[in-house]
Amino acid sequence: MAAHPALAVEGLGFAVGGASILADVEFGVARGEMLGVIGPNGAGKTTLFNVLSGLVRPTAGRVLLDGQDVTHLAVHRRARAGLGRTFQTSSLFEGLSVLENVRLAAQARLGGSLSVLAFPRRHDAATRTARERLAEVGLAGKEDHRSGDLSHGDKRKVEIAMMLATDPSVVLLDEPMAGVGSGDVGALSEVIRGLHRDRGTTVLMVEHHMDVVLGLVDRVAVMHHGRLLAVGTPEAVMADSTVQAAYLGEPV
Amino acid sequence: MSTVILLLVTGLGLGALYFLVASGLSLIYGLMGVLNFAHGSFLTFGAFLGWETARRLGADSWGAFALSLLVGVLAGAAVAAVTELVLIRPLYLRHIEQVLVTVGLALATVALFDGIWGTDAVYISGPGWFKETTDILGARIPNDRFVAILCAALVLAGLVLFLKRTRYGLIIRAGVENRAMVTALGIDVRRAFTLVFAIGGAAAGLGGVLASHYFGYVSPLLGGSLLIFAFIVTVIGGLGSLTGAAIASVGVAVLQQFANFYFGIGDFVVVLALAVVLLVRPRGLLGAAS
Amino acid sequence: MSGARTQTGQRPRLPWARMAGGAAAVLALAVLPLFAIDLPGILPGPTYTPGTLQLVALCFAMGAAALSYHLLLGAAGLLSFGHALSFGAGVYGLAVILAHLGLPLVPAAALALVLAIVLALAVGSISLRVGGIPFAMVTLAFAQAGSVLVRRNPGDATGGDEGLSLATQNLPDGLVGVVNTRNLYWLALAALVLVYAVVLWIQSSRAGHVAEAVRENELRVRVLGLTPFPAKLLVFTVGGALASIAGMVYLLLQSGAVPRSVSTDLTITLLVMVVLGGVGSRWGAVVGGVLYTLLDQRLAALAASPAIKELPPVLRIPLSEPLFILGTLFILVVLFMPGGIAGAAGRLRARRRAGTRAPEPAERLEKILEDA
Amino acid sequence: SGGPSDAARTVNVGIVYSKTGPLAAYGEAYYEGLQAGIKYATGGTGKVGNATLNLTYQDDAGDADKAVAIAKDLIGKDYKILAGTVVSGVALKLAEQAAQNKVLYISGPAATDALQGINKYTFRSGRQSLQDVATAGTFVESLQGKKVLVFAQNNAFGQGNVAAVKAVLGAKGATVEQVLVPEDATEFTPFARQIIDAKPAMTFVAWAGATSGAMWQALTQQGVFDAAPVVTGLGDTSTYSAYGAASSKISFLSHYFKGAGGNNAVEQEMVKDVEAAGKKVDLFTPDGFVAGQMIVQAVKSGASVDEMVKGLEGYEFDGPKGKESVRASDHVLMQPMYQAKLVQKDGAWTPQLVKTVPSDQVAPAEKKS
Amino acid sequence: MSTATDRPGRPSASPILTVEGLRAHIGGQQVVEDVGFSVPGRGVTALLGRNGVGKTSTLKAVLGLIGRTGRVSLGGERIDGEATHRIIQRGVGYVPEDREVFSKLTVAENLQLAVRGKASAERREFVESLFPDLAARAQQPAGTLSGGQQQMVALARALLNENRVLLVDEPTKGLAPKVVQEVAAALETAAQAVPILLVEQNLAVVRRLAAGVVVLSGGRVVHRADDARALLDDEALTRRLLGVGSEGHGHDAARSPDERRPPARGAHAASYTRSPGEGALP
Ligand SMILES: Nc1ncnc2c1ncn2[C@@H]1O[C@H](COP(=O)(O)OP(=O)(O)OP(=O)(O)O)[C@@H](O)[C@H]1O
Ligand SMILES: Nc1ncnc2c1ncn2[C@@H]1O[C@H](COP(=O)(O)OP(=O)(O)OP(=O)(O)O)[C@@H](O)[C@H]1O
Ligand SMILES: [Mg+2]
Ligand SMILES: [Mg+2]
Repeated sequence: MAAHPALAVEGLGFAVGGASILADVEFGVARGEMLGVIGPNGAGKTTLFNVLSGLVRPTAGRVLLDGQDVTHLAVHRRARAGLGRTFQTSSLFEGLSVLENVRLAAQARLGGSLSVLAFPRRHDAATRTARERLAEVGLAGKEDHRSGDLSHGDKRKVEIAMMLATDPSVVLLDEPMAGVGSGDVGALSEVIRGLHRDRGTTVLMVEHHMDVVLGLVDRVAVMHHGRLLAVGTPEAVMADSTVQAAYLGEPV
Repeated sequence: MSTVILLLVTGLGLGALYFLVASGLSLIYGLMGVLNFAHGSFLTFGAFLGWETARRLGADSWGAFALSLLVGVLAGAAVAAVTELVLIRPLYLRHIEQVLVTVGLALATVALFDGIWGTDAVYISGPGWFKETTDILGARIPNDRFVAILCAALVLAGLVLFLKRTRYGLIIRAGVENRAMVTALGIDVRRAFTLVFAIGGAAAGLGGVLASHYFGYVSPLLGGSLLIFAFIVTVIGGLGSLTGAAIASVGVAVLQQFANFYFGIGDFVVVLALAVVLLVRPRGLLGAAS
Repeated sequence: MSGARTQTGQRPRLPWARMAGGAAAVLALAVLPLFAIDLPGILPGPTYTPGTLQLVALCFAMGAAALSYHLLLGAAGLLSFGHALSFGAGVYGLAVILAHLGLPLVPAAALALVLAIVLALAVGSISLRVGGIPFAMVTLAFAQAGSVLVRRNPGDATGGDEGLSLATQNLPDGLVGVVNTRNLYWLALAALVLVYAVVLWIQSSRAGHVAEAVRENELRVRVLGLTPFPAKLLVFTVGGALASIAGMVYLLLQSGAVPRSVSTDLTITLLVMVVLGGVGSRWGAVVGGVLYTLLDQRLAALAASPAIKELPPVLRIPLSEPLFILGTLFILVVLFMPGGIAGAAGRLRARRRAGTRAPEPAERLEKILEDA
Repeated sequence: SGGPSDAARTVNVGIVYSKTGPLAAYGEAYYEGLQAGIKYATGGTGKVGNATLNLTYQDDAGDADKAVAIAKDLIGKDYKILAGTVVSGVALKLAEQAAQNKVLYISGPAATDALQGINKYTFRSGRQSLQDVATAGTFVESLQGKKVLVFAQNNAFGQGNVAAVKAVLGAKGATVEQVLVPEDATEFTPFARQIIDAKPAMTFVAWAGATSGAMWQALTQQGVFDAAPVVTGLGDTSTYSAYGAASSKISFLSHYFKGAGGNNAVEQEMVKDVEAAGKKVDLFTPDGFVAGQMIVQAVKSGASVDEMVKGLEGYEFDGPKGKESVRASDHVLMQPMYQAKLVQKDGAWTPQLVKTVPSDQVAPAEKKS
Repeated sequence: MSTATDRPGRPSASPILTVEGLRAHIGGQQVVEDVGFSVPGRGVTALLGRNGVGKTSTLKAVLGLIGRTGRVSLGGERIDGEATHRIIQRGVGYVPEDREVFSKLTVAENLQLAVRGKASAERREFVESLFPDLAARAQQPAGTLSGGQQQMVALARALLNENRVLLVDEPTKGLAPKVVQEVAAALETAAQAVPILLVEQNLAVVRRLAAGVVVLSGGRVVHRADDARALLDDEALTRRLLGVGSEGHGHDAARSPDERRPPARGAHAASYTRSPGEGALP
């Protein structure tokens, strides 16, 4: 089992309308590892996540989840196989309450979501989990708000709570901190850290806030023009001059 | 042979009518996300006013016909513009409710026409030339078909140019997607929407007058009878795509003619075609991917 | 009200107060035929008279139909233009079975129900492969095919335009004849309650919640590891089955089937009813259905009233057209009562307990057209 | 036989007809006729003996739902006599109610043959398709071995006519073929060609609805009239302009038009009354008028529905169309029919009587109920 | 570049935008309550606050994108009660929070649409030089752009016009550090010509750009100051108002390379548990 990485891609490529957006991307993430994915805007990070989670089919290469080839598996199957994700721009059930959003996620995890004989209850497992997760991301008290009515930062938090509720073994976080108020970044980083440290979840995280990345991840993968520029320890990567030029840039 | 020609050309003529209705529908839907159930009423209204004009001027002169076309166009445009201003605008962004308002309008207007012009069909006649036929390879084609085809072609060309070339086209396309943001760019998007409705209405009005000559009558139900096919055509062609609507109009009409003539199941076939197209290609022939 | 409940997270079981209220209402309706309550203008006569009972029973049947449509539109956001097909399946299914197979009522109804379910399953599993307007149109297509078929009168089964009259010899005597309208009334009421119960049940089940989530954001549902399709198909099929039940009651009430009960107009009518009542609200749908039917049936009387005959043509012509009044009324509701009757009620309630705002069901509908 | 009781009484009569809706025009003709009929049959008193007639008028808008609801309401209010409706579908529903509740029902202009002998309680005050068709048959002397083509819409009305032609003219030795046009077809040119290709000795056109204008134009354009005589039923006044160029070429069979009755006394009464009310006599005015006569006859015959039925069965009377009678066995309304042609009179097409076909020549085959 | 400053009759010192007693509600819920502040005639004014306090709503209310009451005046003239498009036409540029590009239109069309009247050639050049990526993708549907690229389009749309004031909502969200600098620089340049009201969570950017500052909480103004740095330097105050030690999670990219050198991760991580971003302090 431990032989193969939790998530691996081989010679991954994706192109639309002639434009090549990903080209032979290749890496593996060990179980329980946290990999930061950075790179200039338009480097292909989100696209990579979309390929991994199955929203788009790669035009080349394979995606291996826990050693299994899932390249042609439907989105929901991968999710069941333990792959969770958040979206760069929040994607919620806007018409439903915050709690209901997370509860659905929790129920999906617990199974029996499609039962017509079981009814959601105020104190059933799913609801309890949901409340806990909401508390974790600091949304306690907003359970009954219509999620569409939340501010952007709060929507991001719901995203993360939903991801937590599905209790995935591998998660893809696409800019979890984007738009989150400075005051809450710390707390959310803690949530993610806990996810990785305490539950041993394998995490891939796209994030432009360098110190968040550096503070959390074991290794950093740098993408540029749809290719993998470098993978390595944060120190090494940050030191890399190409990375600085392409991504961090020089101070003005 | 002559039968096939007959079916083809008359199919084209019918397609032209479908398109004149569908173009407006497609435009309004594609640009404003409103499925306009009242479109049939725009058409009927245009037809009635066209007829009122023509008969006052002596129905059989070309002048009267031309004028009735004009009146039909104006009537359609006017009633459509008013509809947009009074009913659609207050509900902007509430697409379903906009649709519902048009449903209500359709109900009310048909009843109103009943009240004004009576439930009986009014039989109309146009320039004598319409009643004659032109011989194509042994098929006697009624002349009014050609007029319909010509008008439809002109309308298609005009609309496509309007959207491609004008800034209005741009505003409209943007406004459909995110109205608030367009205003936040300092543009009064509402005017653009009214315009779209007016154009759609004008096309319907024109279609109305032509249809009344094609069918030989005007009645409060004239529009409704065409609307259902116009819907189908619009969807098959791809919501919001004019060229799609044009292609589908011709395709559907011709298909219908043949199926009707040889198997008597034209409507079935059309409905079948709709289902198949949508299942194979949900966004229609030329519809933009959502 | 349900609108609000669909918003807030988990749906607590109905508060006892509301259940009691509902029960009381049903009871009151159940004993109506035993009293002589007179609502001049609204009802044709005192409540015990057959004419009135017939009218009210018809209202129940349509209310039930509207409720079944609510399950599709309000709960799962499925804008179907083919619901009349299911209703018609009930009407003609039962009529044809009674007329041509000569089964007694109960087995005939059961058979008709099964057929309706099979039909809904088939149509659903095809048309649900697309969403938004395409879905609406595919369902419309099927419904059209259905109504064409009925009018074509295949094998003299459906009676074509002239329809099919009820084979009363196969019915229990208690359901035949004006003297027994009362029994039909109770039957209709029972059907309405049944439909309501089933809708409530489905909506508050887990699957119901998933269906709601699908309405909001289908992609997200899949990313959670759930499959939208079964949830949608479930709702579509149950909705269809319930509609067919409403249809059967309707058949018994009208003691005959007419092609209109399979026509697109009927679907539109159902849509109008649901909107009148307030999309997303169960009781709203019922109220909408009842109200519409009442108006539709009674406006003719109003239009014929001398008060209108006196008016100048400008007013008389439109006002003597029932459909004109109905259409205008509908427009006004949509314009000035967002979320229909239930929406208005919700806003009132919201104003009382300020803070969390009552949702306007209409908002949620935008989702439906988005994927078009 | 149990004549009316001497005590003064009111007899409630419920009239269900299309005041609004697609067939409102027919409804109006029926209504006006009925007024005149009642007036005529009661000598203007509105009373039959010492029984006062109380007529209630209800609008079914051509919608079966409404009609049934109305019927149940009236029956529930103890109405024993219902009459009216112009829509076949609705008429059948009302006949059904009449049977279920054992009340008298006198159907209006609805032409469906399905009403013939449908049940003991149902009568009709108008004509039926079989009578139309039989009239068509009288345009050609001998049909033996001739080909008759029926050109009709593929709906109940059209199919009914095909069946009728097969029954009536087939019986007279004609070979009957049909061209059935899909109901919602809008283009008739190709079908017109089919007629020509079929080379019939006579074409019978059974067409209802607004598309007839286009249909006739197609027939003219494709030269159907040059091929063989075309027979069709003459519609109401609003359709006279629908035949366009074909008008003068069509041989019309007619149920009724102003003057068809040869201005017999009753017809004159009817015309006088209707025109006094500022209305026009039209195709279905006699149906209303006769309904009035039959209602009065029913009331005369007794208070119980059974007595009324007895009184109507075999009832012979002078109607606006001439001698008419109710056939006891299956309640067919025996009545003369007409051959007519359209002629230009000061700018407008107006029907002109060609020949009156006596009622026995167009009597439908008897059907035991 | 712009001639906005030498517009006659408007002393650049006096406030260009003043807001008094502004109230706004969304769907019956009060989200802005009695907000008042003014934007001076030059430089950047920062509008800060935690998530959901009403920053975005305030901007929208000013523009009339949501129902509002209260006084809003632009260069002395009342503009509350005016339709959004009129307000914009008076010379207000708006960069919305969630980009709101027209996803079905191409990049070129997006920009073309944004131009009011005609944009001077140098403006176009300035914008192009700022976001070369966009010029390259002119014909791509904006919907297929990456998050950052869309943000660029949103900025470009505002910068293409000659404005009297810019309302910018979280312009650096989701941008790569490098681009963050570029955008910061761009805003800096723009600010020389036109005053800016800036909503920003990235305190490093705020520190770099902002002169005045307004802090919201619960839909009300809780702090107003003419010197943003003073606020950011005051640990206690920032923690109270924004819930962070000054600089928040200091955005390294906005600072010099040697500052950016990460400390040993352990230490860095440890620093997190205390107060986010402190580890990043010089
Ligand atoms: N359908 C498409 N057609 C053309 N180009 C596309 C399409 N979809 C994506 N792209 C391009 O692919 C590139 C990668 O996009 P992606 O969203 O993955 O970038 P990203 O790394 O997530 O950037 P950001 O950090 O700004 O979110 C972008 O340049 C985008 O414009
Ligand atoms: N459409 C809406 N309906 C109801 N309430 C809303 C709506 N949009 C925002 N709100 C509420 O208004 C308040 C302010 O929202 P706003 O977006 O202005 O906050 P913000 O300061 O911009 O937060 P962020 O920094 O996360 O963007 C929040 O509490 C939010 O829940
Ligand atoms: Mg991205
Ligand atoms: Mg914001």
